[in-house]
Amino acid sequence: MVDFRIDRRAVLGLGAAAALAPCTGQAQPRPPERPRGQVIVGLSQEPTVFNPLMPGIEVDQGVWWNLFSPLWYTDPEGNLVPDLAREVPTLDNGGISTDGLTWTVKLRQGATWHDGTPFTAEDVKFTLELINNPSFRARSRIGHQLVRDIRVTAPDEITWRMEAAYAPYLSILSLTFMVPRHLLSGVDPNTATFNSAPVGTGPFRWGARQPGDNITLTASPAYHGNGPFLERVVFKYIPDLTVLYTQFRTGQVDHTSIQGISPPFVREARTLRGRVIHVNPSASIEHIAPNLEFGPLADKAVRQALYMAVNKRALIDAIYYGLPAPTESFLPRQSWAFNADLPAHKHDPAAANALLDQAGWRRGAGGVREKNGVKLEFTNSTTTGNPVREQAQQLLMQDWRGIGATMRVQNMPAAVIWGEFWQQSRFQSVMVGVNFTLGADPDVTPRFHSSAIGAKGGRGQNNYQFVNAEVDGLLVQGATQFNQAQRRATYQRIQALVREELAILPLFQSAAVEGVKEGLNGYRPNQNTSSNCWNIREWFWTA
Amino acid sequence: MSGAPILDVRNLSVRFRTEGGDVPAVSDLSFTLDRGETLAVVGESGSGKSVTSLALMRLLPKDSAVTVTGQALLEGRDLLAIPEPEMRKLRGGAISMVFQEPMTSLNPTTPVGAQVAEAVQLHRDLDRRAAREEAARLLDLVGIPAARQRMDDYPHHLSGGMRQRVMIAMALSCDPGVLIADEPTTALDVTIQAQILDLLKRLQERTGMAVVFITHNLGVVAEIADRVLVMYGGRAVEQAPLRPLFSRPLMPYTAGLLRSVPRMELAGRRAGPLPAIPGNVPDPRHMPPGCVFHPRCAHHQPGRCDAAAPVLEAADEAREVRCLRWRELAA
Amino acid sequence: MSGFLARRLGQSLVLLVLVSMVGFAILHLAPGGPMSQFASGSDMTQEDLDRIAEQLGLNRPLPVQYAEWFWRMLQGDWGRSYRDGEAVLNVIGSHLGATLQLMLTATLLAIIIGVVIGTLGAIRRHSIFDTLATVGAMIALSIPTFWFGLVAIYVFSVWLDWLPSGNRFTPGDGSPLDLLRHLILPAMVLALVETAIWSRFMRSSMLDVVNQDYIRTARAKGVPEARILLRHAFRNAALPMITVLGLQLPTLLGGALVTETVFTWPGMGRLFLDSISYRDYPVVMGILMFSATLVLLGSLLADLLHAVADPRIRLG
Amino acid sequence: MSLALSAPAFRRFRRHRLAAFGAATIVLLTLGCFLGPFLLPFDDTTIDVMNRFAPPLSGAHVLGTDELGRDMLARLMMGGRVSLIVGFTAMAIGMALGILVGAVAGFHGGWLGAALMRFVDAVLCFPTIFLLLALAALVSPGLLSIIILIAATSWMDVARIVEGQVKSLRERDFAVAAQVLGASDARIIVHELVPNAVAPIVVAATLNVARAILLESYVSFLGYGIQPPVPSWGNMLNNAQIYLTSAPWLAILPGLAITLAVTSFNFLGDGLRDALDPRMRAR
Repeated sequence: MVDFRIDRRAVLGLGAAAALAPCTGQAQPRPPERPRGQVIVGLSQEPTVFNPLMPGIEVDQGVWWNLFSPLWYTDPEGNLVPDLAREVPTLDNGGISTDGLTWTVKLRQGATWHDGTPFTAEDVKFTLELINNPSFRARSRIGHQLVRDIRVTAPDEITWRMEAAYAPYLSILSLTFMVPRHLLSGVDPNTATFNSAPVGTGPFRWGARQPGDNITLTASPAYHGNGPFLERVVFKYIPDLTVLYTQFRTGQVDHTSIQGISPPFVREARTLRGRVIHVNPSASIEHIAPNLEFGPLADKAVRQALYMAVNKRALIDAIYYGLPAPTESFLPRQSWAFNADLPAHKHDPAAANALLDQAGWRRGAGGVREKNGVKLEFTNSTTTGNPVREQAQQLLMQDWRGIGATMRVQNMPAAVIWGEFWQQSRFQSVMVGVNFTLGADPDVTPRFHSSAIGAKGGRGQNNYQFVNAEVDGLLVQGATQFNQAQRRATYQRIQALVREELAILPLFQSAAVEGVKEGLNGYRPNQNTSSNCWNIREWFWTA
Repeated sequence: MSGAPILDVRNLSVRFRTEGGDVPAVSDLSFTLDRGETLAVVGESGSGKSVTSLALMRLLPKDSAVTVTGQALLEGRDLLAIPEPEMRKLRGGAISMVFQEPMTSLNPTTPVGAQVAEAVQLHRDLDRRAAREEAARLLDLVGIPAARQRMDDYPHHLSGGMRQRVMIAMALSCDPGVLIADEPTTALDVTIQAQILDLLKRLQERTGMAVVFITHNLGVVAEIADRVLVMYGGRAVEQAPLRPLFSRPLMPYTAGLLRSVPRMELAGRRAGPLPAIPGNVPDPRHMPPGCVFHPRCAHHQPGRCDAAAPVLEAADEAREVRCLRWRELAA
Repeated sequence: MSGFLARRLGQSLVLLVLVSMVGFAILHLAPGGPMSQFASGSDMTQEDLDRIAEQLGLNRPLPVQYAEWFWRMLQGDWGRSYRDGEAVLNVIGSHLGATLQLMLTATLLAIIIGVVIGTLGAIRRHSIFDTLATVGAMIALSIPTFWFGLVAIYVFSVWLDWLPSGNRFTPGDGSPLDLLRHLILPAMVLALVETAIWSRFMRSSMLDVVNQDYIRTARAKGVPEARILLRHAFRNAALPMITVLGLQLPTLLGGALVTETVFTWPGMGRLFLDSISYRDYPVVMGILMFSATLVLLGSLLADLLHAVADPRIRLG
Repeated sequence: MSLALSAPAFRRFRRHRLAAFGAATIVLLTLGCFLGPFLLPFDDTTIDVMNRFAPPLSGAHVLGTDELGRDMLARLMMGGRVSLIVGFTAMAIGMALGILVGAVAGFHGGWLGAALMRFVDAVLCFPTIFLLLALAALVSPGLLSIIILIAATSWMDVARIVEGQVKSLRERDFAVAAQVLGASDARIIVHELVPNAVAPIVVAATLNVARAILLESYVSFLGYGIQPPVPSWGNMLNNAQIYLTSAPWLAILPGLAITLAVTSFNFLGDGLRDALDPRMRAR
């Protein structure tokens, strides 16, 4: 492999765009004529779901991006780029009617499934209908359940009516992969052989799976887009982050994706020769999720005091090695709807103490405050087996002890904490990273609308139990606006309100540290896709 | 076949080192064994009989906890001094042994025929087949019915008596000059006991081997022995030809032993309940001073028997006794 | 013999039913469920989660779920994994090879080394070698396996850079040499405890045997020491080892779990861990039943083998 | 042929020396863990982010500091407390449960005894770690739950031992005689059965402490263990994994502590077995 001998450290901190191409003064490396070589992607969770409409996690989605294609996708800059569609429908090009209710999509011609069958509008129709098929275990029906009267008007054109105008649907479709009608109709889609031997329109085709170990995809010569330039992609399951890093270090994997490189390894990783380390701001916002119906946390003054008492700088610098950026919003800084004018957090334990005194929280036995017999005590939970988060918890514990608030750690395995405990708001507080966006769309109705509280029979994920009439109104408004400037104003106001009420205590916008072996070109992190494996089709090795 | 004894044991002592201190298991034991003769070694358990036999075979644990001194000349060669490989050749060859426990003394996972054949092959220059033939002959010789068919039986298929016959067959496989039989019949019931004794006598007549017969059962002694060595507390306390000993024991201990045995085998008469010797065998770590038997002796004289240790002295040309008062008592 | 077999099999089946009830109850009473992991971050709403739980039949009463599971299992249908939709038996089958490879290698190593150490220790009882072996075995039994694994990785992979730190093979390579290099560390770690166990058992068994009367008999016959050890003592001492083997093999499955975790070995242990944390009930049940069956078969097989090898034993 | 030098004495000394070493280490560890923290100038939970990863012997912290700048020695001692508490209480609960089940099953026999013992057999069909993980799913992690978890996986052997003892003793003459004479069940258990069963139980108890300490570390390693900030040797090790290359002492120290403690209990148990079980004494 060629060693470019660049000053990596200078390049690395800059994040996504800067590290794209090593600035060596040499000409940009060119992709090969025919697919060549393989890439081994190390994942700390095992991809197991290959039907892209069924419930899957990020690692599954990472595989789907290479097997399947959506109608359009969101690029790193947040633009929608057509894929199986010829163009992204908009109000301007008439793809979306002015009332937002009628959608027409023109499809690419000449795309084929991996088995050679041509891709047509019937497949799109089938896909949308399958998602709404009551016996199919579809992942999510947000947006899709509004679709009515799907009609194939030509082999390359499809149109449907929306029950209500819903702007985020564009983003939802950018994450909805098309599945082949000819393989899934007439069989039980929950158990079809397709699910373990998927056939898509993507740049790579299904190779083999060694359960518990790896998945191999091979280049699809008939791919309709740019690439692929690799013969083979191996998704290698390495369940332990330490081992994952070690194997990246020793060169057994070419790329560490999703969980990537744990913060404690980053400093050492940056000194590795022949490895490029990318620190990518992700769309996930790390925050303390308070249960707003729980005793002391229901008091806004308490939340404000707790927030002020947090030594964010120490948390980020010491525990996260300064990698993530502090934030006040639930949206990533890169989002077009991001509100940069939110009041900045200030670490001020004295002010926090004063605020609590003022609000009537008096120090009692053992220095713990109480008010009307309610002690300023709560538990904080996160998933077990995440040592870095556990460290952060312990730091917060110490910060809050200083203002007379007692926090106890009550961590649980993922299957438990994210079950009813979370869904039915049985927690007191949780430390969690959440991607609030839908693709690149800032709609947060499922997270903050008062009708989305699971514990109150709601249908969304407003597990904080946040209720705010103004936010409710703004959320409805934002979902039906198609003008981006208008929508931006709406969502910036929502961000201000959520910050003001401290519905969540935002800590920072997470940074995913991913490593790429030197000589591997084309890696382009994209926080609008849940996996940076979204464009492996464009990757290639320097000759 | 006369003259020098086949086995001449001189000043044999065995000591065990234990947590509680040194234990003299056998002290200064000397005896001889003539060719074709049967010497019975008699004593209660703990008297040192079995240790003596194991010492002669050099089968005591070979670690530093055991100290064996003295000489044991088998046809002039000192069994206690020759190198181990040489000793190994003698074992089962010139001198062999039958043990007390027929139930456990055979290898449970090997057919009996093979076990006998192994002994044969070890000491005689025979091939496998010939060794097997010989083993069959030996099994037949020791009175195992349908010996050839039983060759492939495992020990657990056989009764105790049969197993003891196998043991004897093994011991006899190389015509030993000396056979040490350590309580070979104790574990068997009475009728089998008699058969085995018969067998031994018969075999002895045939082969002319000398036998050291270790037992605590004087009834058995009466049946088989030419001469008797009585042991107590690791020492020889009396030694005499069978008849004189039985009719006129010199040592009070021997007398006690004889009284405690049902006498029908000996003289066919029986008188009242058997008087056992009172008391227990002395703890070898704390041997009483003076005559080791004095605490249990009906004739002991305080100030005399508990003061000076008696020596083994010749009572006549064929007898020896270890007692300070034997002359008085005999009178 | 056949009577014995029938009785033992009958008992085993009763036990298996009990095992399945215990396992099923534990699993399904545990909080959380297979849908939980989608609830934290993704685009799925409460409605979606409830709908899928309903579709999977997770909302029915426990006895009904158990009855259905049991009835299907009797017909050979162990259900499908919630994770990847594969039939449970296929899922287990696809992970079994890796585990067996690791387990058998480790066991073989452990038996050979352990038997040699144990035998030598018994022969030279209380020698320096024996003392070291005893103390060593004690320590080996006391070291947390995963810690030993980590230290081994640190020394052999990180520091010396001799061996790979995990995985079963290098993707795209997979040559025998490559497989072997990946196998060494985990097999060594797994074999450590096993070796200790085997050496202890062997030593104690050998000591039992060398104090037996028939060994004395063999000596009295003039059998050379070496032959006594090999022909007379060893064979008898090895017999109880068959039982140890039968009892050890299934527990290795558990030991393999930790080792597989440390070395990211794609076997049953990892599968179990992943399935438990996913709440993939069918697979977890499948593994529990599978390992319980293995335990029962192990002890049955041990008894049978023992009976074949030991002429004293009659099964009846 | 004359051999010299002591052997049995040395042999026994050696034997007991290991057991004595075990006992002494356990006493020292216990004292150190329960009294040591009072003597230290550092607290086990005080975070000092400016002073993370101080290597041992490099400053005020004798054994260095951990990933949050906490004193390693203090944490090792406090972790030792937790590990020892888990070890002893899990053993005690497991023993109590095992003795209870075993005694009831052995004493009453019949269908109840059979059912209990089949249940024991069924539980024994699960490899320990599988059972432990399955049970761990039931409870939220914490000190009490881990004690219960471990106890729940370590009562079966004792139950079997006790059941066997009780059953065999029940059939022996003296128990029958005592029953005929009208002794109560409890009296029979206390006076006749307990003395006979006590040796194997004591041995099993000692070995079970070792096992419990080891299991705690396994469970913590797999992420189902004691919750922060409370240290246990197991969770210290678990947390130290990611610093294996950069701060190896974080992993090495608790690993050594576990090994030392477990080895000590195993030595002690082995010694006790030699001392109490006459059949094993020859070894």
